[in-house]
Amino acid sequence: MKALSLIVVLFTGSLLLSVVSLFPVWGNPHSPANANPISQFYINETEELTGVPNLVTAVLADFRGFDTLFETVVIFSAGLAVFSILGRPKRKRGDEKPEEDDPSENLIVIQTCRLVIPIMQLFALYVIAHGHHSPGGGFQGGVILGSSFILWAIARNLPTALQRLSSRKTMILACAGVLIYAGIGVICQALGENFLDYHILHYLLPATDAIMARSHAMLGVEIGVAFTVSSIMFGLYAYLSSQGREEGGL
Amino acid sequence: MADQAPLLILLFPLFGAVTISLIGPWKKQLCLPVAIVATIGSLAAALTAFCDVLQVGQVQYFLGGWESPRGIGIELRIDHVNGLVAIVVTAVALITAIYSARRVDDEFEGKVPLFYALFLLSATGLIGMTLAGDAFNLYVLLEVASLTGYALVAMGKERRAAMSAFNYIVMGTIGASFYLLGVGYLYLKTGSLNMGDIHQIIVDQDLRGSKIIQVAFILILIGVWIKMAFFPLHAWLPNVYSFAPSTSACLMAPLVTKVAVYVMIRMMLTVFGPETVFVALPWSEIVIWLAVLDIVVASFMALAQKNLRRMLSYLIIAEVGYMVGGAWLANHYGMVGAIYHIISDSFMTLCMFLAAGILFTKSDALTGFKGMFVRKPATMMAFTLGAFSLIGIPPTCGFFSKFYLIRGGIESGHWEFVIALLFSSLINVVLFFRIIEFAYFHIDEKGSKPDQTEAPAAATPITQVISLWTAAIAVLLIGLFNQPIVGWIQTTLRPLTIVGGQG
Amino acid sequence: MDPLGDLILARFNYWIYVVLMMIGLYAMITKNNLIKKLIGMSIFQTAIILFFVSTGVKEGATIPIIDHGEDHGSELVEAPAAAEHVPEGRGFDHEEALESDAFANPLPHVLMLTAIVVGVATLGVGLSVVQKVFIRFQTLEEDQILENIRTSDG
Amino acid sequence: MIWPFDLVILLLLVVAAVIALRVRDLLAASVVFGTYSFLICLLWAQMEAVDVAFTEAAVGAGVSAVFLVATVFNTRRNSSD
Amino acid sequence: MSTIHSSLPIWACLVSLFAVIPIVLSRRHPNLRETFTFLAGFIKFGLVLAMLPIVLHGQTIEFTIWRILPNLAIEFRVDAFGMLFALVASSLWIITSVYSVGYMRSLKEHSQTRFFAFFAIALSATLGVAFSANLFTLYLFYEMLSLSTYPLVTHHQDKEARTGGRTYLTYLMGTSIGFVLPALIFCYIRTGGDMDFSAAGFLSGHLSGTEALVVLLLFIFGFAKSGLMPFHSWLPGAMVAPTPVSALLHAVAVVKVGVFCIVRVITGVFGIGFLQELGYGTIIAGIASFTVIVSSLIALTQDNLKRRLAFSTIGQLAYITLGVALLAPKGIMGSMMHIGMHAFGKITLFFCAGAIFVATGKKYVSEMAGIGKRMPITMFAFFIGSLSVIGLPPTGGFISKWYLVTGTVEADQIVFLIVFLASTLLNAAYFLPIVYSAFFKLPQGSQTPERYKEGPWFCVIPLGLTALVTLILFIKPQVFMSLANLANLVGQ
Repeated sequence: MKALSLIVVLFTGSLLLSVVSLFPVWGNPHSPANANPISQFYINETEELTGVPNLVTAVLADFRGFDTLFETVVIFSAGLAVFSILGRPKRKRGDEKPEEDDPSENLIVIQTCRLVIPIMQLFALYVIAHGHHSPGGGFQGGVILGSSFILWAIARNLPTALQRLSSRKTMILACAGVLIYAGIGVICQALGENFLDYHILHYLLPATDAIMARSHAMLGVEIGVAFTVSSIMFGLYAYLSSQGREEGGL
Repeated sequence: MADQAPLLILLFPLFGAVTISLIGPWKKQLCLPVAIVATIGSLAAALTAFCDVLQVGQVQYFLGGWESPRGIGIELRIDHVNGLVAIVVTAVALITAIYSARRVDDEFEGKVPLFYALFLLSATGLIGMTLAGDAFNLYVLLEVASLTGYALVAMGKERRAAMSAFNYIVMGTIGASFYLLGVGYLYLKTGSLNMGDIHQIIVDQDLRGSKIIQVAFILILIGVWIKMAFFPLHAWLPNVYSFAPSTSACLMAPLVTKVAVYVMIRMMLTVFGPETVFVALPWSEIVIWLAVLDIVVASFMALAQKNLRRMLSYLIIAEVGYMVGGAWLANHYGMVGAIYHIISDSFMTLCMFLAAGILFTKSDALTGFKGMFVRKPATMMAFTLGAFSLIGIPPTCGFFSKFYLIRGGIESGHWEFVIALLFSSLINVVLFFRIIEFAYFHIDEKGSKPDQTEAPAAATPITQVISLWTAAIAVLLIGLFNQPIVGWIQTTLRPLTIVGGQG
Repeated sequence: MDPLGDLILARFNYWIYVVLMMIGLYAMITKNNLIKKLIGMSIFQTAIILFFVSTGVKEGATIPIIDHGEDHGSELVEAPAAAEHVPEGRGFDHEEALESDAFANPLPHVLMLTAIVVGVATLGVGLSVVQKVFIRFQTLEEDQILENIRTSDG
Repeated sequence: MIWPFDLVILLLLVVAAVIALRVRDLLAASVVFGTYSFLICLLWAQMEAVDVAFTEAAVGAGVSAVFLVATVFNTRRNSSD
Repeated sequence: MSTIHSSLPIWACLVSLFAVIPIVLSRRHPNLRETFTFLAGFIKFGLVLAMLPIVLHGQTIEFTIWRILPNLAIEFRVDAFGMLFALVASSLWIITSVYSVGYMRSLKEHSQTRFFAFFAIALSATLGVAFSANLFTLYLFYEMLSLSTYPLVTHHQDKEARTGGRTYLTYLMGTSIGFVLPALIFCYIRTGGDMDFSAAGFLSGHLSGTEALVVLLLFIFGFAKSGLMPFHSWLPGAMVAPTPVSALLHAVAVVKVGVFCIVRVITGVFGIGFLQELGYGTIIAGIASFTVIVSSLIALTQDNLKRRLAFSTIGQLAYITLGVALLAPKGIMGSMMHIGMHAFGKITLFFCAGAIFVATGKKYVSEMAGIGKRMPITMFAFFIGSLSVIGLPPTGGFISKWYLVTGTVEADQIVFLIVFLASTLLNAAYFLPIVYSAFFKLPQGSQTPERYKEGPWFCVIPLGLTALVTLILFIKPQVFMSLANLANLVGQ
């Protein structure tokens, strides 16, 4: 078995290595990938077309917005998958009371978290909102937001965190995220353009031209992504850390 | 609205899934209606889009309106072939949704909304895979389909479901990653992700000989072969389909492998182009021999099985061999046969799995068929029809796909493939008449009265009977109307210079 | 640069990516512990991400964010300069550098954002399935699980 | 000048990967995997792929590791290989 | 010769198929059910008769049902030969159903509804074969027949029936999928879809010598219903079926369909001329005559009456193949007529066997000494039937055999003449002793002849009828003869 798999792996590796020598030299700006009109277009035209200086955000949310929509859907379905795999009949409401005086809880840790978590969340919001101009965007911000809750769950215990963000709220938020994203696309359709063709939105948004409409719409979808990602990340943690019992935790 | 149809095919199930997961926890009884409405809408959209295709030939839908320069945005591209495949996928989803009505409660108690949401998302991913015109977008949709698929399998009550789901995850991820890597190599060499654009570049810069392109092709092939469980990468499939909940199996077994096959054909025809695949590369011989091996081995394995769904799973593997072999015959009719078989086999498999789900709720050992004709005549008749189709008895659709495949094999002089096809249909005769014997005999031991032969179906919910018979009748109709279907397929294939005889 | 160096150093990323991929693949196939398999899977995926990102790198280019600090023109002036930094013998031709040479190719980055997210999603689902397996079989060692199945199913 | 840095990280990556797969303590493996992710995130930052680096830092080094740890806590910590 | 477009043939074919519905619906009232069967039978026969004059005028009736493949359709064409066969089948169906009513009821068989339903389906398949205008349609109905007769063969649903059914399906499906289907597709490719039977043969000129030989053999052995050795053993195996079914199989539907297909292949697919220039006639003739002799020899050794009849059937079928393979007009005419003549003769014999079984429960020849005293009508009919099968006047069998023999002379292949004569002797050898011992011997053990007791009238009337027809056919073979003649004229 091991020998066979080793052969398979080595075969694959040699297959891949066999062409490495033909690759364009690392960092060649004129390699097909870089010199291709498409990437040229992205770099040269993006800002004029969308008014978003962060090319990655622009390409992510606008040119290839469809990918990103389904990327969000991937997260969403991952959440559904984990809930469906680990989910089990819930216990009665009463039991979900957090045991306030848990001897295992460390005061210092808790206080630190009280300090850190707001900053994390603030930073997360900044990352989401400022994704147009600096690295970051819905995913990164969403993950940070989610991890702030995870941190709280680790510091205290899961039920306490679940009080803040119960699994049902998680689900609603996740759905909301997808709905926001897809909804913006559908609005574009309703206004007579193709799905996710943001520029048409300037009919709706006051005091914007087509370009700014794109920019704002991107912010909108980023927020949608953030909703889904943050809630699902926390949901995943909640289920994985408790085998779906949504109690105790680490 | 017609020009939006291509997208709506995807949006209906997507929104359906979101709606269900929103309202599901509160109103369980709304899940099924929403799912059915979503699939119906999707089917309607698919039909509309196909009508457009019939008029204009090829429909392109540019997401975000990024139409030029080519490949700047993401595009959905529908021609006659994947228009048909999309219709098949949506139809199968609809039928399965109807079938699921009375089943989900005991198969996924407490998780019904989750099931329907995953169900619809899985359908979304599969539909997207057929429509995508962008290599990377296809990867994302593939992952949607895969993740939901893993969940649908892992929800099974069977003890081994979890383990088979895990193997499925590992294999599936390897496959998807290989595909992604292949796309990466393509991107490295061509700098584009749009399928049509890549093909253009390959042709213009004459990259057919390029080793990087060839490696990319190999990687993509390995990826989709894992996804479609092509020999020798088939190990994951039987466990998955035999331990999955029957409702999940009814959605996945017909579609997953077929869509993967379609992706392979799409890659061969529209990305690399037949002139690369069949002319520049010397592999078709090897692949065809692999297909022959696949058919023979899978048939023997099927013969060895004692459980119905396991046996059917091995048959699916054999059918994959048909399609891969047909596609690689480098012959017009071989390709037609392969594509036609995608359509027909989806419905055959659906029919069989629905019947399996209705006949057996717990253990599906073949011995359980004893006297089944008496207990569930209607179901058994549909089952027999599907069996005839798998054997390839006219005028069911199975016969015609075999017909075209064999024709392609003979025209391209690949007798080994022809013989393998005939061999497997003979094996199928044995397989299914063994079952039919079981179901038909063993009445006299109980000394039954003559009129008992016409006893009514024993308490099969009407929804299940309807779905089953829809599938069975579809099997017949696809066979009878194979002319127009094949005609449509050919309109797409003709412009491509597939080596062998042009239709 | 000597051909070997040209083959190894100039394409070092690609070599490493292949190595990482082989490691990951090998782990996925041969490791006995399910969690180890999943770690191998993640490494496998990151290797592919590494490959993609490497295709988008441009020597002497900056991050793909158009800086508003100075006006766009100066970028134009700077871009060729940036391209000049390239050491000799880096093996590619110096025709006139385009403006776009100033910025890294954003497309691979976008794709890889998606790939990373897909990766974590897969990991999450995989881990949940692992826990399910543990609940059912009380072990994570593949051989023990198979043994267990064999004994239970006779 | 940037080259040595690059090479070093790449080599460290391989080392980290091997360690993550070799250690029998799954908790350690998870942590090492986190390191691995962090290294690769550095690599990307160095390749001007800031967004990717950011995401990897948050997702790979952060959440994935946490998920792994959570699972390890719920299952067995020691592995046969 | 002119062609008429009319939907008559398809109705003639479908009527029994539609009859299934009322038959199943009226399952609770046997009499009503049987009424429907007879109704369908008479309508069918009437429709066939209605077409007879048209065909006798040398016209053919065509009807296209469905364009299934590029320039290939499911299509009906009624020509003289098809008419001949349809006439035999549809007329015998009525008689057989009369008989089966008596048989099934007096033996209290179970699930008679299923029996009659599939009986009807099998009949429509048979007519479909008879009327099919091209090879594809033929194949379609051929498969339909194999499948629809399976429940009949395995009617008893016991172990024996299962094994019999297995051999039955293995041989028929195996050969049809393994041999016929590839040959069919090969022809389709070579001729570009034109598969209509034509005197010239649609394959002529499309195939090289060796290809033609391969395809020919694939067809000859592929239509295993014709019972050519070595693909014959399903026929004895199918003996587990109730006697009416055996009668249907041997006389009306299955085996006749087999030889019908072979005659079609030789006259319509390859064409006499093509085969003559290839010179493959003798090969088939050789196979056939081998079958004739061997099967007759085996028949001699069989004690079970039905098995003996079965092997005699195999031999008689080989006659038909042999006659066609002579590629001489007379021989072909003889074969075509023999389909009809043998049908009546053999069905009589089977009815008798069944009647004996119903009345006395005896299956073996050795038990049948002195039975002639007990059931004289039956045994006399048996005598006539055997005369016809042996080919002696005053029965129809004599005429067709005469033509066959003259055919050999015409093709001046004396070898086959000898084959015919030898087999005739053998036939006599395994039939006449039965009759002799039945009339002129006493049953073992008892000194006094048993007293008169016939089988149920439902059984006796039909066998009397068929025996009568067998005699009449000697005096008035005009219908068959002219039909065969017509078919032959077309052949020239």
